[in-house]
Amino acid sequence: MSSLLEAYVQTEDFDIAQEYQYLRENNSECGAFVSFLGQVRDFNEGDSVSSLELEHYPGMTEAVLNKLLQEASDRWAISRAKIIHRVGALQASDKIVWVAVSSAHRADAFAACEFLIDALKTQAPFWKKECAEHGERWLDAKDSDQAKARQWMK
Amino acid sequence: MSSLLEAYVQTEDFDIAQEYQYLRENNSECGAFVSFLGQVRDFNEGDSVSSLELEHYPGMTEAVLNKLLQEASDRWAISRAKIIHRVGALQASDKIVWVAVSSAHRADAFAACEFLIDALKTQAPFWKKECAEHGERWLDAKDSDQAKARQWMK
Amino acid sequence: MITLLYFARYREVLGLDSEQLVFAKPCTVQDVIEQLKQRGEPWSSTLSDSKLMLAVNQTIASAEQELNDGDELAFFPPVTGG
Amino acid sequence: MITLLYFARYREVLGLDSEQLVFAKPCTVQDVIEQLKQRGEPWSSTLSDSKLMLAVNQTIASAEQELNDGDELAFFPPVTGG
Repeated sequence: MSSLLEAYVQTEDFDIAQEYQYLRENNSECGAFVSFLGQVRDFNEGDSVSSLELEHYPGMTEAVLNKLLQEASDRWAISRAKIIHRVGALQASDKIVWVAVSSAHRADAFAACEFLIDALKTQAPFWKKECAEHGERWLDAKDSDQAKARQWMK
Repeated sequence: MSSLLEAYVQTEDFDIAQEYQYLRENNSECGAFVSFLGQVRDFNEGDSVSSLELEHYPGMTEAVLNKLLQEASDRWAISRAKIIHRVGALQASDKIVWVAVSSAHRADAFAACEFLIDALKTQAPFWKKECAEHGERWLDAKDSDQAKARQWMK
Repeated sequence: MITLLYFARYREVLGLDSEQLVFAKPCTVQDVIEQLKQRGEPWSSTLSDSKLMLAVNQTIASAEQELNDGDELAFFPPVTGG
Repeated sequence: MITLLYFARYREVLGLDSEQLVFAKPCTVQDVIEQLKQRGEPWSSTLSDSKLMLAVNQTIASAEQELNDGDELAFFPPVTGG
């Protein structure tokens, strides 16, 4: 049985109830659903963040996300997986990213979901610019993200 | 900052949108939300399951779930965590269990969420009886669940 | 007097979910098990189950634990929730 | 002719998101970088960034990669999405 894998890059918000419906509909052979939601935090390194601008590389982003979904599906027994990543202007507490995985077995769902967000953070061409009290600045990539991504390397 | 930890054992269904609202409301210092949903599968070991009866030990169940939440909060930097476990009669595709965790950091949210469901599966006094084509039977505990739970031992 | 509770398949096999038991101190969980086994089947085989789990006052316990008046002793098979 | 793309802070510093570049084969990504650096600042320091990342035709590439007519070469800093 091949997996149902989908990735979306969009400015629009998404609805969590609808995303769970997508995961669960006609999917009663799956017992386990794991999801990750990332939202805009109202602070980052001590500075109060009022908004975020998310830039991406159209085309390459979708290609990378689809490649990661395929890799997750190859490595773990998953039934469905979906990534949604927003771009454009976002405010504190806005949703940024959604990664949801269904599987017959919870360990596969957890591993695939965490792999996807860790790999996305270091491989998918998105860039965040923070608009805080003291002006705008592009975020620096975190070494801790690189370290997390390396843990998944075979 | 102390964590907000809640456990519920109930016959009623729960609403995922509402649970996400609980996690996210006035919680903009948290960037990461990880949730696990378990639902009744329509098969188990080859036999078509039409319904499930979930029994528990009132009092002890809540005590165990609260102890596990406290342990998760002691081991990882989490902000909120909630467990909902249903009891009574459940049908295929019904939700059984919800474990949701918020944190400033995704690795903590993933670890705490997976720990909670793994530990619940071996420590919380719930028992499943399957009503399948060929009659009723109490489920046997799985060795794989014991193995997963052992991985979290310090 | 202690309260005994039986859950899941044990409750069904024994046809009983709880009972009160008079006991003489000192008494361990194992002493209670031996006393119950003397009722014959299905008690004898049920309480000989190698997977039998015990809780005293809602906390997992071992068969060596001493019991006190008013204690709640529960017998159940390995848990299968989640 | 190849298409050059600049993202995030590079796009802002260079004041440019894309351009077409005429090139003579054989030509590697490194050759293009050297050619762009000769424009002076801010090109020189931006393209000397030790964290500079490259993609050729939307796939991560190294500076040694050879370019062909019609290729898309993108320059960007380490990614920070999610």
